[in-house]
Amino acid sequence: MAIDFAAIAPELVLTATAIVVLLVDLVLTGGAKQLVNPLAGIGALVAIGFTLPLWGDDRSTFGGTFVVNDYAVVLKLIFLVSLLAILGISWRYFAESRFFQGEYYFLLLVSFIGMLIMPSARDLLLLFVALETVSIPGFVMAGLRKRDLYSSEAAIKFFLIGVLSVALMLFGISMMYGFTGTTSLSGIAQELGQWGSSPPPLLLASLLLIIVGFGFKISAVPFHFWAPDTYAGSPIPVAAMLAVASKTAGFAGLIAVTFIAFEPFAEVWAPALGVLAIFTMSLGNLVALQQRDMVRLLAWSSVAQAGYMLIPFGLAASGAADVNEAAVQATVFYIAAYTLPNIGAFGVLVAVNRRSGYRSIEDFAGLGARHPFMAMAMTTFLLSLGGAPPTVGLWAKFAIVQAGARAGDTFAYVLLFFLIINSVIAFFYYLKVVWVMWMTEPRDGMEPVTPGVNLSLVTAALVFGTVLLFLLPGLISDATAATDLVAGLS
Amino acid sequence: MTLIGPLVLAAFLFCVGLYGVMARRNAVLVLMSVELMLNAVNINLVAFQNLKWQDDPVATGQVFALFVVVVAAAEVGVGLAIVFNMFRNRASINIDDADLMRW
Amino acid sequence: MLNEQGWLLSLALFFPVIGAAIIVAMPSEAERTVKRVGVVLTGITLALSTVIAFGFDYSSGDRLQFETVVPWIDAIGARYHLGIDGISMPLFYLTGLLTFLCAIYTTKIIPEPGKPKAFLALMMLLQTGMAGTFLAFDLVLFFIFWEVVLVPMYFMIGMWGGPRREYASVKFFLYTLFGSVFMLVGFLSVYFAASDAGLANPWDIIELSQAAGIGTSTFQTFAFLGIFLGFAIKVPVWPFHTWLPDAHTEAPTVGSVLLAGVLLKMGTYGFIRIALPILPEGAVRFAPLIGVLGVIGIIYGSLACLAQSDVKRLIAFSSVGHMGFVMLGISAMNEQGIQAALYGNIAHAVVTGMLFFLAGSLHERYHTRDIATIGGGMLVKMPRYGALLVFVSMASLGLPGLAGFWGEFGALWAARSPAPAIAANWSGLYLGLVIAGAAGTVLTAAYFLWLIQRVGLGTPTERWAAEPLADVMPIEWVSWTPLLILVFVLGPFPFVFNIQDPAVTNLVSFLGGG
Amino acid sequence: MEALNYAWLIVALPFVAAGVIAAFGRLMPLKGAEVGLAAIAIAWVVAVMIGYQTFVNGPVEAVEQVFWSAPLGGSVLIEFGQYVDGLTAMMLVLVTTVSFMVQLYSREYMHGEDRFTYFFAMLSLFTFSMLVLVVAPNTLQALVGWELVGVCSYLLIGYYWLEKTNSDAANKAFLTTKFGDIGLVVGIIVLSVGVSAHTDNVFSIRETTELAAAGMLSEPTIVLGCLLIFLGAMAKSGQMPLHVWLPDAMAGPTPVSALIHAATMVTAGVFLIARLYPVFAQSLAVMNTMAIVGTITLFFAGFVAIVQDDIKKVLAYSTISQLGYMVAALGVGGYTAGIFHLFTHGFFKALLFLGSGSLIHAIHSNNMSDMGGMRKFMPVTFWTFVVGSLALAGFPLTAGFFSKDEVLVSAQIWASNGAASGVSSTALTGNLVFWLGLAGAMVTTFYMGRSVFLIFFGTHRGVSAHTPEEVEAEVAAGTLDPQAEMEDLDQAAHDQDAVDDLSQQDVAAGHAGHGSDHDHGSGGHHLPHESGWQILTALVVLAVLSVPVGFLGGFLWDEVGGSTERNFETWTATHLLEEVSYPFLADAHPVDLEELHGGEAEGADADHAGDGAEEGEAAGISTDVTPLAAGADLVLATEAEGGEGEVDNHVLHGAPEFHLNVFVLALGGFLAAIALAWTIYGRSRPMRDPVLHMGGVTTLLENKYYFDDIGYRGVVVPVRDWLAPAASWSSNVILDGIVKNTGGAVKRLADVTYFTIDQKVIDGGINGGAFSAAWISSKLKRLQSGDVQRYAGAMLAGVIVLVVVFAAAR
Repeated sequence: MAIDFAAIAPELVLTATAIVVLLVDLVLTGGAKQLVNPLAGIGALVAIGFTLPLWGDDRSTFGGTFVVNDYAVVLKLIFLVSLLAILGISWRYFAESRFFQGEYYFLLLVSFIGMLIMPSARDLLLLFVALETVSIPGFVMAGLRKRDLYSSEAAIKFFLIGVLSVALMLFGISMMYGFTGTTSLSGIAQELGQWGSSPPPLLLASLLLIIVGFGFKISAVPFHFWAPDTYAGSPIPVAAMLAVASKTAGFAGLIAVTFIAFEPFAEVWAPALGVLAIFTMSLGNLVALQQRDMVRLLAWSSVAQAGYMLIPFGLAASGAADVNEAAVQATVFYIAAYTLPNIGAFGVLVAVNRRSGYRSIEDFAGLGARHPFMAMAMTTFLLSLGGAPPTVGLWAKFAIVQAGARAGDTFAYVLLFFLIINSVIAFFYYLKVVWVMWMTEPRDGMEPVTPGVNLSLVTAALVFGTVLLFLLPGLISDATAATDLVAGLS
Repeated sequence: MTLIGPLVLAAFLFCVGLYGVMARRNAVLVLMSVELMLNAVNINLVAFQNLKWQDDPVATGQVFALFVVVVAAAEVGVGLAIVFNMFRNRASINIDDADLMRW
Repeated sequence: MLNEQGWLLSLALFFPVIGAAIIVAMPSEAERTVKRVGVVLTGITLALSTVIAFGFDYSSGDRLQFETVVPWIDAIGARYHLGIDGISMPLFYLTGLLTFLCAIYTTKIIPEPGKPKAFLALMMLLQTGMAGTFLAFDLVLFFIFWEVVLVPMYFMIGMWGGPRREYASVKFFLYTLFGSVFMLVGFLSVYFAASDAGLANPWDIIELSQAAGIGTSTFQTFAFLGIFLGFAIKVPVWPFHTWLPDAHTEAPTVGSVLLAGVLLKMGTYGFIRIALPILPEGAVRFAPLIGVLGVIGIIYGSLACLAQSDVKRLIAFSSVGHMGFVMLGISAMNEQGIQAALYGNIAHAVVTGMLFFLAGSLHERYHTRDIATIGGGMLVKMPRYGALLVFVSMASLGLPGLAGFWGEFGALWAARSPAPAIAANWSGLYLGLVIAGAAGTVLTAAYFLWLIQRVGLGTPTERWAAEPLADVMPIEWVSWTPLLILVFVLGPFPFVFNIQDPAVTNLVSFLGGG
Repeated sequence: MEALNYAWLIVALPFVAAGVIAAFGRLMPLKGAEVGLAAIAIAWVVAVMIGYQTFVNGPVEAVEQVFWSAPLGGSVLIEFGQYVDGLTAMMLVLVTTVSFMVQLYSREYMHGEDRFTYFFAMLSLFTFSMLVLVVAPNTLQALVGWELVGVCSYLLIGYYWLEKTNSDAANKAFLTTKFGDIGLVVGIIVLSVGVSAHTDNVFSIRETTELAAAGMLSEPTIVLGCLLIFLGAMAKSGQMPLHVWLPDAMAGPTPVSALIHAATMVTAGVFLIARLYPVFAQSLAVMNTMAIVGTITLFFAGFVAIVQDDIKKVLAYSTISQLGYMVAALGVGGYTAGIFHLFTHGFFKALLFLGSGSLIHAIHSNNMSDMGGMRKFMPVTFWTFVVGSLALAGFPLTAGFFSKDEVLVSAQIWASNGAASGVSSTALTGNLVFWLGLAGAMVTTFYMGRSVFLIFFGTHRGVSAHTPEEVEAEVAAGTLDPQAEMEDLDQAAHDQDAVDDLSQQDVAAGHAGHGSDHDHGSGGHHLPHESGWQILTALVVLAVLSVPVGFLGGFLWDEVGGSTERNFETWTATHLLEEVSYPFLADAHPVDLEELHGGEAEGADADHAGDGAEEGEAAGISTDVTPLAAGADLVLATEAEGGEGEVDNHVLHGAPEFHLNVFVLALGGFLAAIALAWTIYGRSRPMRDPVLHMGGVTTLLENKYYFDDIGYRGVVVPVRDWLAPAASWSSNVILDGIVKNTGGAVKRLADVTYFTIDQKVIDGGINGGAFSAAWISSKLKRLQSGDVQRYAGAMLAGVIVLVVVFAAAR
C-alpha cells in the first residue's frame, strides 16, 4: 500500500513550509521577522504548483480514505488562494502589532493543512482529524492578541463551543460506527442504504449529531453564537480566515458527509438543513442590520452567507443525482465566489484599522474622499457579498437560484423566497456602509488611511478577481460543472 | 458482555459532561467536563468495536478512540493555555465574566 | 452589409465603459475638460449608434441585425448574444441620445457636490447597462445588463440627490433588486423547462419565443408571475410604484431624465420582449390583471398628481399614469397594443425626460420645487421657459398632434379589440378599461393644467418679483432642442411605428399560441 | 374640380403662418399680423374656389387623398390626408371667412397688447386646428384636429392669464371639453373596432359611413359609438349640461370669442355629427337623444341670455341656444337644416361678437349697463350689430330666418314621418323641436332686442359718468355675479343697488380689472368713439354676408337667380347621404355598397336607388307638411321637383320651400317678442341711470313705467324672475356646482389617494416591512447575550429540536 505522494504533495509542501516558518522565526529577530510572511506565501504558491497538475486526475491513497479528484482540486485551490490573500492582508497587520509573528504563520499554515485534507477525506476519522487540525490552531489564533481581553474572550468562546460541538459530533460518529461498523463514507452509504425507509430514530439522531459538528464550523444557526464574538475579538486577518477558509472547510466536510455518506437519507437531513438555511440567513441578516462594528457586521453577514450556501443542501434528494449534482455545484460555486470579496472586505477593514484602530461604521465616513480606492474596493466587495453587479456575487446568487429552480419543488421555492427576502435585507446594511463611505463627510481630525503597498496590491487583485469573474464566470463554473462533482466525491 | 452496559455508561458520562459544560462557571471544570464527554465517546467506540464489530480487521473503533485521546489531549492543552491567558488578563477563570462582546 | 457587422454593436454598447475609464483616468482638477470630454465621449457613442441606425435595414426589422453570438458561460449554456431589431432600435438610439443630452446638460449644470468625473463615469456605466438590456438576446445576458443598471443609479441618486437621497436611493435599489430576483427565478425555471423541451439554446430569447410556449399552462402561469414581479416593479405597475416618486424626487435632474427616459422602459420592454412571447399562455392568464392594474395606475397616478405640491414628484407620479397606458396596451396582446406600448415608451421617454429637464432647471432657478412657493408668474419672469413647460405638458397630457397621443390612443384602441384568447372571456372588462383609461386622460389634463396655472400663469409673487431669474440658457437650448423636436415630430409623423412594425408583427405571431 | 386637390393648402397655410409668426413675428413691422393675414387671405381664396367648384357641380364625389400614414399595429393604419366634399367645402369657406375677418379685426382690436404676436400665432394655429378637423378623411385625424382646437381655445381663453379667473376659465373650458373627449375617443374606438371586422381602413369616415348605411355594423356598436361621440360633441358644442365652459370662455379676448363661437370651436361637434351622419341615422335612440338634448339646450339657454348684463354673455348663451337648434335639427333628420344653420350662424354670430368687441373696445366695459345710446357714437357698429341681431332673431330674409325655418320644417317632416311609420317617439321629438324651437326663437328675439335697445338706444351711461374704479367694479361684478346684475334691472330693487355697488367695489379691489378684455389703464376716459377701419371692415363684410348666405339654401333662391339644382343642399349633400335610410322608419333599405360604388363609377349623378313608387309618393308631398303615405321611402321624403329622380331629390333635409305656416308662426313670434322688448327697454334703460337719482324728475320718469308694469309683471317678471333665474340658477348653481364639486371631490379623492392610500397603505406597507425588520432585528440581537454557556445551551437546544423534529418524529 504505497503512498501516492503526488496526491498529498500540497499538504506536504504546506507542512514543510510551516516547519520552515517556525524555524526561520526562531532565527530572525526584530523587523526581519516579518519576512516569514513572504516565505509562507512562497510555500502557498508552491503548493498551488503541486495542486494544479492534479486536475483531471483521480487519485486515491491511504486505503481510499484520501481521494484527490477535480472536486478536491477546486476546493484546494480555493483554500490556497485564500491563504495567499490572507497572508497578504496579514503582513502589515502582524508586522506592526509585533506579537508572535512566527507562531501566527505557523498556526495559519497548520490550519490550512487541515483544510487541504478536508475535501479529500473519505473517512470519518480523517474528517475528524482534519477538522481538529483546522480548529485547534484557530483557537490559538483567536487569542493571539494575548494582552487583549477581547481576544482572550474570543478564544475561550470559540474554544468552548468548538470542543462541545466536536464532542457532540464524536458521539454521533461513535453511534454511527455502532450502527454501520465502518467509518468509511462510502461504506456508511452502503450500510445506510440497507435500512430502507424506516431507520431507527437513534440512527437519524447520530446522523444529525455528525452534521452538527460541521454546523458549528460553518456557523449555522443555532451553532453560530461563537462567530460574531470570536470574529470581533480576534485579530482581523484571523477573523477573515475564520469567516472564509475555516467555513469553507466546514462546508467541504459537510458536503462529504451529507452527499456521500448520508445520501440515502437525504430526505431526513435535506429539510433539516433547509430549515437551518432559512434560520441562518434570516437571523444573520436581521441581526447584522443592527451592528455598528464593522467586524461584527461582517461576522453576521458571513453567518447569513452560510445560510445561502446551505440552501442547496435543502434541495438534495436521495437518488436524484442531477439535483444533488446541481446542489453541490451551486454550493462550491458560491463558496468560490464568496471567498474573494469576503477576504477583500476584511482587507479593507485592516487598511482602515491600521494605525488608527478604526473599526465602527462611523469610522468609514467619507472614505470615498479620504481614500477613493479603498472605498471603491469596499463597495465592490460589499456589492459582491450582496450579489449585485458588476461582481461575481451576482453569479453566486444566480447559482443558488439555479439550483433551486432545478429542484423545482415547493420547498425549493420556499427557500428561494427566503433567499430573495434576505438578499434585500442584506443590501440594506451593505448599502448603509456604502452610503457612509461615499455620501457622508469624514469627521474632523480623522486619521489618514494608509494601507501600504502590499495591502493595496492584494486588495486590487481581489477587486480585479471579483470583477473579472463577473465578466467571465465560466472561469469557475466551467471548472465546477465540467467535473461530475458528486460522482467525483465517492 | 452485553452492549447495553457500556452504552448506558457512555450516555451517562456524556450527559454529565454536558451538564458540566452548561452549568459550571469555572473554566477548568468546564474543560474537564468536555473531557468527560470525549471519554464517553471513547467508551462507545471501544464497546462497539469489541462487542459488535469484532471481525473488523483494522479495529476501526479502537483506532478511532486512540485518535480521540490524542486530539483531546491537544485540545485540553490549548484550552488550558487559553484559560490561563484569560486568568492573566482579568484574574478570573469564571467564564460568566467573559461577556464583553455581545449583541 | 453593414448590418452584419456585429462588432459594431458591441463597440457601441461598450464604448461608454471605455469612456468611463477614460474619464476616471483624467485628473480631477480639470473639471471643465472632464465635462467636455464627457460630451465628446457620449457624442462618439451617439455617433456609433447613428451609424447603426443608418446601417439598419428597416424593411426587415423583424430580423436580428448586427448580430453577435459567442459562447459565454458553457456551464449553463449562456451565450453572448447581441442583436438589434425594430423593437430595440428606437430604444437603443434613445438611450444614446438621452445620455448625450444629459452630458451636454451637465457641462453647465451639475448638482451638489460637483465631482463631474464620478458623475459622468457613472452615467456612462449606466448607459451601457441600459442599452445592453435592449440589445441582449440571451436571458442571462439580459439579466446581467438589467442588474448592472442598479448600481450607477444608486450612486447617482445617493451622491447627487436631494435631502432624502439615502432613503430614496436605498429604496430604489432594494425594491428593484427584490423584483429582479423573482425575475431570475422565473428565468431559470423557463430555462429548465426549455432544456427539458430540448431547445438547443435554452437561454436564447429568440429560440424561446419561437418555441411558442414552453411547459404546461400551470408552469407558465407561475413562471410568468415571477417574471411579472420583476418587470412590474421596474415599470412600475401599480401598486409596485412607490419607489418611483421617491427616486425621481430625490434624483438629480440627469438621473431623473435617464430614469424616466430609459430605466422604466426596461420593464415594459421586458414584458414585450420576454414575458409575452416566451410565456404566451401565462400572459393570457395575466393579461386582464395587467390591464386592470394599468388602468388603476392611470387613474391613481393622476389622482396622486393632483395631490402633489412638488413639481418633480408630480411629474414622477405622472409617469405612473403614463406607464399605465403602456401596460394597458401590453395587456391587449395584439399588434396594436404592442405597437402602442412601444410607442408610448418612446413618447414617454422623450416627453417626461424633457419634463424632468424642465423641473431640474426650475429647481436651479427657484431653488425650490414647491408649487405653492413658486406661486405662478413664471411666464412673466421666464416666458420662453414657461412656454416650453406648457408645450411639453400638453404633449404629456396626450394631446393629439404631439408625441404623447399615439401611445394612449393606440392602447385604448387595442384594448377594445384584445387578442382573441382574451376577448373570449374578458371583452366586457376591457371595454370598461377603455372607458376608465379614457377618463384618466381627463384627470391627466386636469393636473397638468393645474400645474401650468399654479406655476406658469398669473403674476409673480412678491418673493420672486424682484428676483432675476434667467430664462432658458444656451446650454439648455442645446440639450433640449432634440427632445423638443422629437416631442413635436413624433406627433404628426409617428415614424417609430414604421420602424417597429415588422418586428411587432413577428413578435405577435409568437403570441398566437396563447 | 382640381381646386379640391389643393384643400391641404388651406390647412397648411395657417400652420406655416403660425410657425413663422411664432419664430419671427416680433421682428416684423406689423408684429406678425401681416403673415397671418396673408396666409388666411390666400387660404380664403382657395377655399372660395373650392366652395364655388363644389357648389356649381352639385353633390360632388369626395376627393380623398392620403399624404402620410403609419401602421398603428398590423393592418390598422394611421392616415393623414384630406377628404373634400361639399360639407368640407362649406366648412372651409366658413372657417376661412370668419378667421380672415377676425384676424383683420384683431389687428386693430389687439393693438398694443403685450403679446400681440403670440396672439396672432395662436389665431393661425386655432384656424389650422379646425381645418385639420374639417378636411379629416378619418376619425383619427378628426380627433387630432378636435383636440388641437381644444388646446388652442385653452391657450386663447386664458390669454389674459395674469388673472386667475381667466386661467380658471381656460382650465374649465379645456377640462369640460376633455371630459367630452372621453366619449369621443372611446366612441371612435368603438366604431373603428366595429369597422375593423369588415375593412382594414378602420378610421376612414367614408368606410364607416358606408358600412353603417349598408347595415353592416352591429346595433350595439352604432348606439354605443354614436352616443359616446355625441358626448364629445355635446361638450365641444356646448350642449346642456356640458355648456358650462362656454360663458366662462368669454374671458378670452373678443375676437377669440368670435372665432370660437362662429367657426372654429363650437361648430366642431355639430360638424362631426354631420360628417358621421349616416352612422348616427342608423339608430333611433341616438337620434332621439340628439333631438332631446338639442331642444333642451336651445330652449333653456335662451332664457338665461335674457338676464345677462354682460353683452358677451348674452351672446354666449345665445350661441348655446343656437347650437341647440343645430343639434336638434340633426336629431330630427334635418341634416341640411342643421349644417345650414351652422353656416349662417357662423357669419352673424361672428358679426355680433365683433360688434360687441367694437363696443367694448370703445367703452372698456362688457356691461350693457355701461352702454346705452351708442347709436350716436358708433353708427357703423350700430347698423352692423342690428343686422346681426336681426339675422340671429330670424327676421325675414336674413340668413337666420332661412336656416331657422328649415330647422322647424325638418322637425315637422320628421314628426309626420314618424307618425306615418308608427314610431311615436319620432313624432314626439319632431313636435317637441318644432314648438320649443318656435318658442326659443321668440326668446332669442326678445333678448337680442333687449340687448340692442339697451346698448344703442336711450342715453349713454358709460364711463363718462363714472370714475374708472367704478367701471372696474362693475366689470368685476358683471362677471362675478350675473344674478346681481339681473336684479339691478329690477326697479324695485334699485335703491339697494347703491349698497351693492359699494360692496362690489370692495370686491373689485381684489380683482382689479378682471374679466375685462381691455385694461388700458385708467388714463383719461372720454366719450366713446367709433372704431377704426379694420374693425369696421370686418363688421361690414360680415354684415353684408349675413344676409345673402341665407338665400343659398332658402326657398327664395330661385327667385334671386339661383337654381334649385345648385343650392346649399346639393352643395353639402353626398351620394351616400342620399342613399341612407333610417332603419327604424318604415321601408328601410340598407345601402347596397356594391351598387353605390358601381354608381360612382358610372358618374356623379347616378340614380339614387329611386323607383317609380317612391317618386310617385314623393310627388304627392306638397309644400305644406302633409304626412307621407305609408310605404313611402320616408327618408327621401320631401320635395321632388320635377320628379326626375335627379340629384336634387335630396335626402335628410328640410325643403327650401316656402312653408306658410312656419313662416307665419315664426314671424308672429318675432314681432311679438321684439315688441315686448321695445316696450320694456326701447326708450331708455329703466334703472341705474343717473337721471333716476335726480329727485322729482326721477319720479316722473319712473311713472312712465306704470304702463309697462302689466306686461312687465305679467310676462317678464314670471319669466325673468322665475323661469330664467331657475334656468340660470340651475346653470350656475347646480351644473356649475356639480362641476365645482366634481373638482373638489376629485381633489379630495386625489388627496385620499395620495396621502392615505399611496403614502400610508402601499408605501407604508413597504416601509413597514423594512421597519418591522429593523424592529425584529433589534429584538433578535438580544439573543447574542455574550454568555458562552447560554450559547452552548442554545446550541444544545437546537440539536435537540433537530433530532426531535427530523429524527424522532419520523
